[in-house]
Amino acid sequence: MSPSEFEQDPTRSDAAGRRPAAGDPLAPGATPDDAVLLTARGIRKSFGENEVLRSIDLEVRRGEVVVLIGPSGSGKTTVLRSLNGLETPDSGVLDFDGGPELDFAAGITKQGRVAMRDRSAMVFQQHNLFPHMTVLENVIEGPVRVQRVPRARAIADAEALLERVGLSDKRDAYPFALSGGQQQRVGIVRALALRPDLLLFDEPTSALDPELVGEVLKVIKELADEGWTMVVVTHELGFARQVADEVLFMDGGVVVERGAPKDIFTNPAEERTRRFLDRILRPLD
Amino acid sequence: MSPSEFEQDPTRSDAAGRRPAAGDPLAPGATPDDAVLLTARGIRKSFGENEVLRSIDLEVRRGEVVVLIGPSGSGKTTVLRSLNGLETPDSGVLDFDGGPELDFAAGITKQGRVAMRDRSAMVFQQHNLFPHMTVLENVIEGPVRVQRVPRARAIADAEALLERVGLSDKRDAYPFALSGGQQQRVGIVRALALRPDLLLFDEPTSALDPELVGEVLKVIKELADEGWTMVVVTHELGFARQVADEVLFMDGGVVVERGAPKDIFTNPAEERTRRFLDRILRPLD
Amino acid sequence: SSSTPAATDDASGDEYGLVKAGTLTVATEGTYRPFTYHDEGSGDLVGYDVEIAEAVADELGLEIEFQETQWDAIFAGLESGRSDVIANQVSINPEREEKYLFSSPYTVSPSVVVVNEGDTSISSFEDLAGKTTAQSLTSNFYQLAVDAGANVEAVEGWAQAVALLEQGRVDATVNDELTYLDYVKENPDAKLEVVAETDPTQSALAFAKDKTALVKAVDEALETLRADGTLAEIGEKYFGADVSE
Amino acid sequence: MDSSGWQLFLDSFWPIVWGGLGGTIPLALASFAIGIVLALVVALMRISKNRVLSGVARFYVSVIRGTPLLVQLFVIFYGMPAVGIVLDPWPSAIIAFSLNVGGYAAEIIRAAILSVPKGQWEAGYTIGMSSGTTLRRIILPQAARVSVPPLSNTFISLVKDTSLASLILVTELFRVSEEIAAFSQEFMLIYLEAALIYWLFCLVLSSGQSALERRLDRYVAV
Amino acid sequence: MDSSGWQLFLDSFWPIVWGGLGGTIPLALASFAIGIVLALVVALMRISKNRVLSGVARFYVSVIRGTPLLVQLFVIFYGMPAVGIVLDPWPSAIIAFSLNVGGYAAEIIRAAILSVPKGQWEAGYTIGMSSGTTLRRIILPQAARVSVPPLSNTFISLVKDTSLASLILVTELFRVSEEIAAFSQEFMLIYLEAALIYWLFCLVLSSGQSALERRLDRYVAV
Ligand SMILES: Nc1ncnc2c1ncn2[C@@H]1O[C@H](COP(=O)(O)OP(=O)(O)OP(=O)(O)O)[C@@H](O)[C@H]1O
Ligand SMILES: Nc1ncnc2c1ncn2[C@@H]1O[C@H](COP(=O)(O)OP(=O)(O)OP(=O)(O)O)[C@@H](O)[C@H]1O
Ligand SMILES: [Mg+2]
Ligand SMILES: [Mg+2]
Repeated sequence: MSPSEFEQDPTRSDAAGRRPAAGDPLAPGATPDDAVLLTARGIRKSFGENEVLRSIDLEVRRGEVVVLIGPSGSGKTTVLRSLNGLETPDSGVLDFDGGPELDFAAGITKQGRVAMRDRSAMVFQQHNLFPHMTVLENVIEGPVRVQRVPRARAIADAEALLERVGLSDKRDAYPFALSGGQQQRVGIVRALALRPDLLLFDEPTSALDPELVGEVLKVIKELADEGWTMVVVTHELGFARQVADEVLFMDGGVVVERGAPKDIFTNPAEERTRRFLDRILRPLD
Repeated sequence: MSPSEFEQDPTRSDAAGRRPAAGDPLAPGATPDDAVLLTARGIRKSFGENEVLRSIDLEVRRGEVVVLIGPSGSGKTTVLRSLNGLETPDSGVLDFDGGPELDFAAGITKQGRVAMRDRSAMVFQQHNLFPHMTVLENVIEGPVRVQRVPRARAIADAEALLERVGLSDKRDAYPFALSGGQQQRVGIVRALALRPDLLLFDEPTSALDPELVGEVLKVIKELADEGWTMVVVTHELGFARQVADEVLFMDGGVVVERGAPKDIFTNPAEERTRRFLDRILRPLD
Repeated sequence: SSSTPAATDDASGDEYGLVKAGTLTVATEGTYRPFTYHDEGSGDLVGYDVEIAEAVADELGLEIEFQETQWDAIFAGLESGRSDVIANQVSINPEREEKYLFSSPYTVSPSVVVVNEGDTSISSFEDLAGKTTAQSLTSNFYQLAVDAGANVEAVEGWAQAVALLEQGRVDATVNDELTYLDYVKENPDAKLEVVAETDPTQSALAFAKDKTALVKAVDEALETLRADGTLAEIGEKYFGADVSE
Repeated sequence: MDSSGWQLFLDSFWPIVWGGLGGTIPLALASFAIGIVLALVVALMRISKNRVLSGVARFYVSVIRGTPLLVQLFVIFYGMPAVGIVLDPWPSAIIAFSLNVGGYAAEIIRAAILSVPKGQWEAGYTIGMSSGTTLRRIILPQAARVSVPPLSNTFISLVKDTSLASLILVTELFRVSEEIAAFSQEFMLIYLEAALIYWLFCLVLSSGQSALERRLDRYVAV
Repeated sequence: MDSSGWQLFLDSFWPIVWGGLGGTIPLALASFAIGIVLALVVALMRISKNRVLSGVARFYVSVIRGTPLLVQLFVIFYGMPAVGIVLDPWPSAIIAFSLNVGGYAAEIIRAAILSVPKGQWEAGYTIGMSSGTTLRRIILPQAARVSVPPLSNTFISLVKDTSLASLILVTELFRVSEEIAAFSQEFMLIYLEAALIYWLFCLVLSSGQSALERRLDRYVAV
């Protein structure tokens, strides 16, 4: 089955509430345009006494790649999790294009959270593949069980995606039998198979051996080039520089500085940003 | 108690079979000179069918820093473990200056392995601190239990070492309460407290957050500058370049190439070395 | 303490090969009212069999020590040399006679069929055929019920059997008349009645096969106690009648 | 063992084994199956954030583990008629043993569920699953692996505990042995024989455990 | 409960509690303490690379877990005299229960030791410790933490299993209840009371478990 069959099936996109894929299986659900996909305003979140997010604003346009950087504990993961509905902010507003605006201060229903979660898919640092399922089963679980895509079509879709990231021969392997880089690529495919509007990456390479980092970054870069909308948390500054449309530097639960990568990396306005970049780029100085 | 008390106590060095420390607590057991500390010849090791080390030769001079690099699975860890007696090679010869020559093919006694292990100390990737002991207890456990150093002196020594790596205030904390970088520094101090002739580091920063890498590398660099003899497995090529006297590139259980860091990094003789360096230095190309 | 028979010269009764020199060690359940049980629940060990055993030991000039355990373990204790004698309403039957020695009987009483008041469907042992009875496994009443063709449910003891009978889950229970009488004495409201009884069964003290000397002495003691009215007296105390003959 | 002892041993062997096959094993299997389902419910109640549910579950587990099984059996068989519920021996036994297994196994299952990394729940959520689906499709299959060895302990204990069922009129392996022992008066010999037969049953059941573990281990590196 | 029932309940309460304090609890504590030491030895034997040692340990565990405790008691008390070993009730009971605990706890301890990461052994070796010292100083303290909950299960089961000791002449909680039940014929009421008292004991013991867990948890993030 050719990957382009996605286009020939109008029911699919309706059932899942998502736009059909372009010819290439790696292509995102929508051709990039400049429409705003997601707006977050004044997102706050505390864990007990600990105020982890102190009013975060964020705007992501379709086809754009936003990179979050910042020291450990600055709240990057919490931002991603809030966008994916894994965490419920205490207040703030989240507006996915085409969906209802969610006001967290007013309380949010289960349906609201589910609707929000369905718009995005997360790729975790520790990949979190399902160890008791083969690669193929991992990938089709969401489409078949949740989105009710017919099994045969989900399999064809998964196979096309796996081939695209070079893992066709692993479709029946269990995760334990894969290298870290392969596992992470499966994690990405599992997210892609859901055809989400927004891909969220939380340090997708930081648990990998250094030589395996490249293979995963390359896949993400290709996704970016092909127009997927994504928010990426990463410490790979070289990668961020090449791929990001916008870089946000977070510290202590606030966005300290934001801008184009070349500005942030070569000429940060804030002293805090500069110090952070120095520590990473020149650890021995 | 001042750290220099080590020098004033001749019994200590006899008891532990090691040379007294110089005035600085971070100073190694011996002033660097050009004597060969360790020679390994023809080290071979198989796990079942899998030949992991295929005749490794290694020479470490006193005060020298040898860095091992190479892809995952190439056998770097197995080399370190063989030097520390955690793994017994199938054949080959190991000769620690001043000790008996160990011929693995001829079989090796428990005493032989213990004698070898006592010459070196290992710092692990995952630090392997004892979670049920405080920082101080972790550090003095070896000196007090194994080397029979009087407890008061071991504590004073440990405190001096902890101060030197900036962890004086953590002496009574349990490991879980420390950051990754702090844990790894305690791991280093635990090894130093044994006053070994040789320090072995197995990817000491690869489990750390990127911003924490620097603090650990700095400590290791200082140890190198002060003349400790060490063998370091690392993927931090910038660090290797600054610190190494000799770099060995391993692949498939053999040393493919060895030489001064500037030669290896800027002008590798072997295609395999070049490819490996490229993958790490330019992951996106 | 060692239980090896290491009798000293001056201890009495060492010709009996007692478990403990000078002491008659008696195994009993301690939970079988009114024969062997604890006064007020967990007070002193009392009961018809207990007092008989005490009288016998007294007659023989021996100290007495009771070992209380479950029926399961009583015979194992006798065989492994942990006790000298069992005083627990052990009825004499051929299987047991093959394995143990018995004294002359000290209880002679009929077995009775007990039913709920007003149940007219059972009026004889023969009527038990096809009915369900509750019996404790280790009693010879079990055998009686089986022989009568009853469907036997095995229970722990009298209390559970009565509970089942009163709850209507079994039709009858067979037991010693003395047990029944004691129960209705304590529970005058009980709505039970006896509808049939057997020829009397004999219960006696049981010994290991090698204790012939002891059995002989015990028989003599029982004879004396019978003659001087002690047995009858103990019977009067517990049942209001002499049950030893 | 003399020849008559040996003869008794042989004559008793099949009756005791039949007591096991007709009483012990079906009772243990049925109670275990029901008990596991109950345990799952109780485990989920204890994990739940609802204070009442988790309190009830905690109380249930405490009572079941804190009181003798014999009394539990007695209450159900002899005690319930006082409130008008009269159950036959087998249903009573199955209810009592199921409740008992439910209490012990709940803690095992709870621990097994909690041992599955939190990331697996989140991975389920992020592909759009509800908690229920995630539990069923993702968490329980992984928890099963961890809980097989302790559950098999529970099961093997249960096999032997079923001997208490004879107190409420269920004929099983040990009951048969007691009958033979009572009539032959050979308590020691027959009980040893019963122990041997229990042991044989347990060996068979343990090999079942190993097979199950191997099956569940197929997705784990060796 | 009518007033005579209530009176019986009250009159029986302290005798039963004393049966627990004088029989059940000391028997359980002593057997558990000895059983744990035995279990540690057996666990190390099973882990050892020596085929004979690990085979012996495996056989021991299989027999203990595969046969009824009642028979184990029987063999030690009524069977051993046949080979000239005559032990008093208390020593017999403690031996039998210790052997039983040893079999069950060995598997728990073995699993706990294996759950300590291999890196901890290596960290011990690299600071120059022998295997024995590493085991004692590094591994066992960490294994203790993991094994407290399952061991406390074993202990609570043991508390109730000691009721079997009355079979070999040890007077404990349940024996006292049986005596009262036999006298009063009120077995349901008395057994329920015994269950209540067992439960109270178990609650006290469980709170001991919690305290111990808290102590062992002090080096773990909350
Ligand atoms: N579930 C939670 N409960 C309590 N505190 C939490 C929780 N999750 C995160 N935190 C705290 O929130 C803060 C921000 O955490 P977060 O994981 O978002 O940081 P981060 O920027 O992703 O850091 P890292 O680079 O280490 O992943 C930290 O102080 C963390 O301890
Ligand atoms: N205990 C063991 N049993 C079996 N095989 C082993 C064992 N330890 C290592 N190996 C194998 O030996 C080879 C070399 O392993 P080693 O850990 O030395 O590599 P490495 O160079 O340190 O790799 P990495 O960068 O991933 O740490 C690998 O193929 C590994 O799977
Ligand atoms: Mg994070
Ligand atoms: Mg390695």
